[in-house]
Amino acid sequence: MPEIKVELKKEIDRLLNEDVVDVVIAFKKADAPLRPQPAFFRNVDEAAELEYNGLCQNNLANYLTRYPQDTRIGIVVRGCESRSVNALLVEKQHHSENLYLIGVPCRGIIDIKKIIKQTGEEVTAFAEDEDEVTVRVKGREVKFNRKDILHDSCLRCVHPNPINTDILLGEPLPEGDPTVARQAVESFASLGQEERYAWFRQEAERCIRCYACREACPMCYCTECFVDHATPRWTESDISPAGTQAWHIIRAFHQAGRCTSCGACERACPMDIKMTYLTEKLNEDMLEGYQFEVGMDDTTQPPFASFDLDDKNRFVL
Amino acid sequence: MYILNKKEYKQIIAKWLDKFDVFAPQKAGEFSQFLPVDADSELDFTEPHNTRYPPKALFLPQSETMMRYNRRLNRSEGGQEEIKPRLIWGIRPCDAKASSLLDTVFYTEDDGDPYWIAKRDASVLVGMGCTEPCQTCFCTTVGGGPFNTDGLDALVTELGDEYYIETLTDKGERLFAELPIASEEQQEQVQTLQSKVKGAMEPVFETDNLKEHLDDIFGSDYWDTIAESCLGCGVCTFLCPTCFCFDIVDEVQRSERVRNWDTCMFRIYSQEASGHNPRPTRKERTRQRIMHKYSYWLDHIGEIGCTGCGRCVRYCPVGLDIRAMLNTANAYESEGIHVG
Amino acid sequence: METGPKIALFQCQWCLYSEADQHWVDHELPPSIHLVKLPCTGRINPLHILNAVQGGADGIMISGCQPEKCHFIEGNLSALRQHDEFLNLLEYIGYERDRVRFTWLDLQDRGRIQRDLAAFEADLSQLGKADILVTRGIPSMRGQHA
Amino acid sequence: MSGNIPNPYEPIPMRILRAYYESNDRSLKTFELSFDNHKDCDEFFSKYNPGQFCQLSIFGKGEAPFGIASAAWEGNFVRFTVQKVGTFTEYIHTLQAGDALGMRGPLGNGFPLTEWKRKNLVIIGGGCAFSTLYALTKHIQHPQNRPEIEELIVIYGARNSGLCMYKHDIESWYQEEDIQLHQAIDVPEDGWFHHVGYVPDVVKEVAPSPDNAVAVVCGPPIMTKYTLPTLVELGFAPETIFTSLEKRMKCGLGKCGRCNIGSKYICKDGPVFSMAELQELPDDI
Repeated sequence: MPEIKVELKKEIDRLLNEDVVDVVIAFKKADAPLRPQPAFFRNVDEAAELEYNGLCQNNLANYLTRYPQDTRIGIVVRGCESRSVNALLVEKQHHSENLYLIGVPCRGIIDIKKIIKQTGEEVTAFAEDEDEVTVRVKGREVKFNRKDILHDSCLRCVHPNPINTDILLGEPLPEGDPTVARQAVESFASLGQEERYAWFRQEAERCIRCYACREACPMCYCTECFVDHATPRWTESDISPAGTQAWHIIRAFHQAGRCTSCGACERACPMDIKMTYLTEKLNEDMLEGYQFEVGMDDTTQPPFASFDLDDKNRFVL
Repeated sequence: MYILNKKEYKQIIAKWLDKFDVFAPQKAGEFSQFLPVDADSELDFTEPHNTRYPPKALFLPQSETMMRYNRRLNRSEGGQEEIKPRLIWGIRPCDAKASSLLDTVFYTEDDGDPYWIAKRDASVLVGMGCTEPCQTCFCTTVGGGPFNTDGLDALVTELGDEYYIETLTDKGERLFAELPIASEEQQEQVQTLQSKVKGAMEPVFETDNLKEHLDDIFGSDYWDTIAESCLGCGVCTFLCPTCFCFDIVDEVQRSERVRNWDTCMFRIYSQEASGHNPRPTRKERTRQRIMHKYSYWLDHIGEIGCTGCGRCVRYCPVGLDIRAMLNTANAYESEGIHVG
Repeated sequence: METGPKIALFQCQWCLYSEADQHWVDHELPPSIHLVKLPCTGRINPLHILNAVQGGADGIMISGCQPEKCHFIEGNLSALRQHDEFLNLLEYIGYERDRVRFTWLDLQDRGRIQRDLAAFEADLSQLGKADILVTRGIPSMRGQHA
Repeated sequence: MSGNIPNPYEPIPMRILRAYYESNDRSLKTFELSFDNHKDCDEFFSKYNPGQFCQLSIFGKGEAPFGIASAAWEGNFVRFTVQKVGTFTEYIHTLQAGDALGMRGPLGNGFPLTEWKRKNLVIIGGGCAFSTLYALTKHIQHPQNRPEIEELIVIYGARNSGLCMYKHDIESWYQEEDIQLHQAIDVPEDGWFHHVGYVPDVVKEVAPSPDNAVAVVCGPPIMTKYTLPTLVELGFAPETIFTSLEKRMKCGLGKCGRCNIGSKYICKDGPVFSMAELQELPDDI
């Protein structure tokens, strides 16, 4: 992986030196252990802090909407991030000519929680190669098979290669198997009705309404979220089951035809709540019902942004 | 000073159950949190660090019904809940210190918060000293310590197969008075252990002139840089044991006036009806969070409003580390702009 | 006290062509049916449906104009996909889809709203009281004990 | 013991005694509230000091802070003038005499009247923020309180004559000898014989002497912003200029943290601050 970091550094330096962009959104070395942090490089000196490894867990497209549309932005994108950027472009959240996408094929994001579960919090060092990840815990080394500690959503990843990039660094990876993602949804759907509800309730109940899932999501850029509406207030504002369940249902639903399954919401959650099983279902339905996959280009409108006269034959009883 | 064999702690807790609602850290799914104990509860002290969800919720629940009301009459129907005596077993010193810090906000003389006071008065806190602090812990830096006794009625230190119990108040004394008394040798062992653990925790940032320095750089660019990657979620503040902001909301569907934790990290927190927002961006909001803890608390009570529990460091989704932020602040060259 | 199933009726104000029907809906609905009148079924936000479900409605009926005969030309069509997908999602997490019913009314459907409601009531009685997602109430114990 | 602590979050049961529109455009409405219980009434007036505010509470709608616009001697009622700005105030405007509502207070510090003893007082108000200053003036006008203050100057500006509050009462102040009144509107109008212009300019025109004087300024932020420097120019020291701050509040007790600025809580340490105190606060308003 260090090679890719070298290539990235070179490209970022070039963009900044040649004044192609005003800012490059990438990752930098962590303050906290195991946590590379989103970074915003405006000059080559700042870019010296660049970090890129499997622990970079945030979706950088999230920061795109913070800039005015005339800012020239360079952004490091993996498969899901590039699709998020495309989805944002469909929704006119930036000018595509002001974007420079530096694509990096992605082997999946490592789920820190899966490491910590086995080693405890005291991880002091981290190293990775293609298949293996080594961490140092209290003086001893623990080795993991990369597959075992990838984030769930990355295990289901279909498009590891970024789409619509200005430059692609590194060799493209083979596409993922779409049936894996479908299986996850199908296996949940095959559970009994009460089991499904019990699972959903149990997950939602842990919610502390910190909205880290919302803030970590590139598509949640509304200035006023539905839960913040005071009049009328359609959801309970506390951590009552009604409040947290409504949050999880409607948050997911607002992602229909917009979610790229990057899993940033789940990784951001401090209470380890599973959320992607909801958005995954919506994505499956979008694919099945409308042959739509989010972010595959920067023009196709999501299904809910339009309609078809045929719809009436489809749904009307 | 008493001694309790680790194997016997279940019996002693069972004995308390008819007098108290006992709360102790237990595994809830993947992580531990304070839950009510019954006879078969498996307590969880395996992790060296704190429960993930802060025990401040025992006194200031995340959502709490303040009163029920009759909407038609526009009158309150009261409904403050009766609190049974509570025993909180295994609270870490940082969290216990946090509750005594919060007493200065809620347990005030003329306008005390009855909800907080009822729960505080009903509670006995038995702390569990930290023999293995985490790498994210920094209690000693902010004036606490792994065996700090602020806010505790008794402090338990693990000593091999035994618990060494130091009672600190009458409430605590009454709990353990029947136990065998610790030998002098054990007392010495504990003292050695405690000072060894404490000594191993190096200060992680300079606190001497931190307040003055933060006040100095209030108007500087420093805040832009640290807030840049902040998502603006509520993880750090909700999990923080000393953050106490709340919102009062009428839940019309159930006719209850409820208070919920709130956080200065949300945009709507300071949004005024006129549309004006004194803290419009993440920069001002991050600044408020840090200034409140490291400057304003000092103005109020002369203590830092952070106990170094490390939760905000561990659970920040973008890996922001308050220790690093404060180190940067200390190193930041103020340009002499003192605003305000 | 045993009452029939509670129904939330979301009714588009244009869908009842017959004055008698509208009068019945406005004034003579049985107390177990709660009327929410809308300018168009396209106005329905999934939140409204969820709110009714959480509030304890045993069934939800949405009565609107035939697509293509919408007062706003295509108001209901534009929301159709969302309604359908929202129900898919609710079903996925365990809600009984049969508790939500659409009825698209046309010019010649005089008196149909009464018949449809009666039939829906009968079906709901078969299903029994709604239980899933009905969660109004005091905050969970979590708030109490960390 | 917990049962015996008074619950400061529990609203005092009140009822609307009188409600009337204050301005021609019906954006301002005044409510006079009476107490349901004598005990609450006595307790309220034992604590009340002009400049304080209350949280008006309507179950199902929430709470919002309003400055008290009446003096204690006026009677066993509390007056508020409410400007229609949001959903809460819109709802309050629909209430009529006899309707029930809740009130929590008095909250905040109020004007430091003991500090002002034997001084000349310059009261400068603009818009509906004049309400607490009206309470202050009324308080001072009482024969028992009048000797506490030397000279009394009131400068009151509104956007137009239709927005002038407490009209009939204020007009009668012109007849009184021991009060110097200057009313102003922003733009000239037929039949308006008083000042025309913005409040800071009127202050400059009136030019009250800073000798042995204190000034109180309450108004919209933009007015306060320009009036404070004007007073400084006239020679008022920052310690002798007072103003009242507004901020989003919830509890009104310095607990919920919302109105925190620097080391102060507006609801508890304020809302009245001297300019000297404000200069100490960070620029977070």
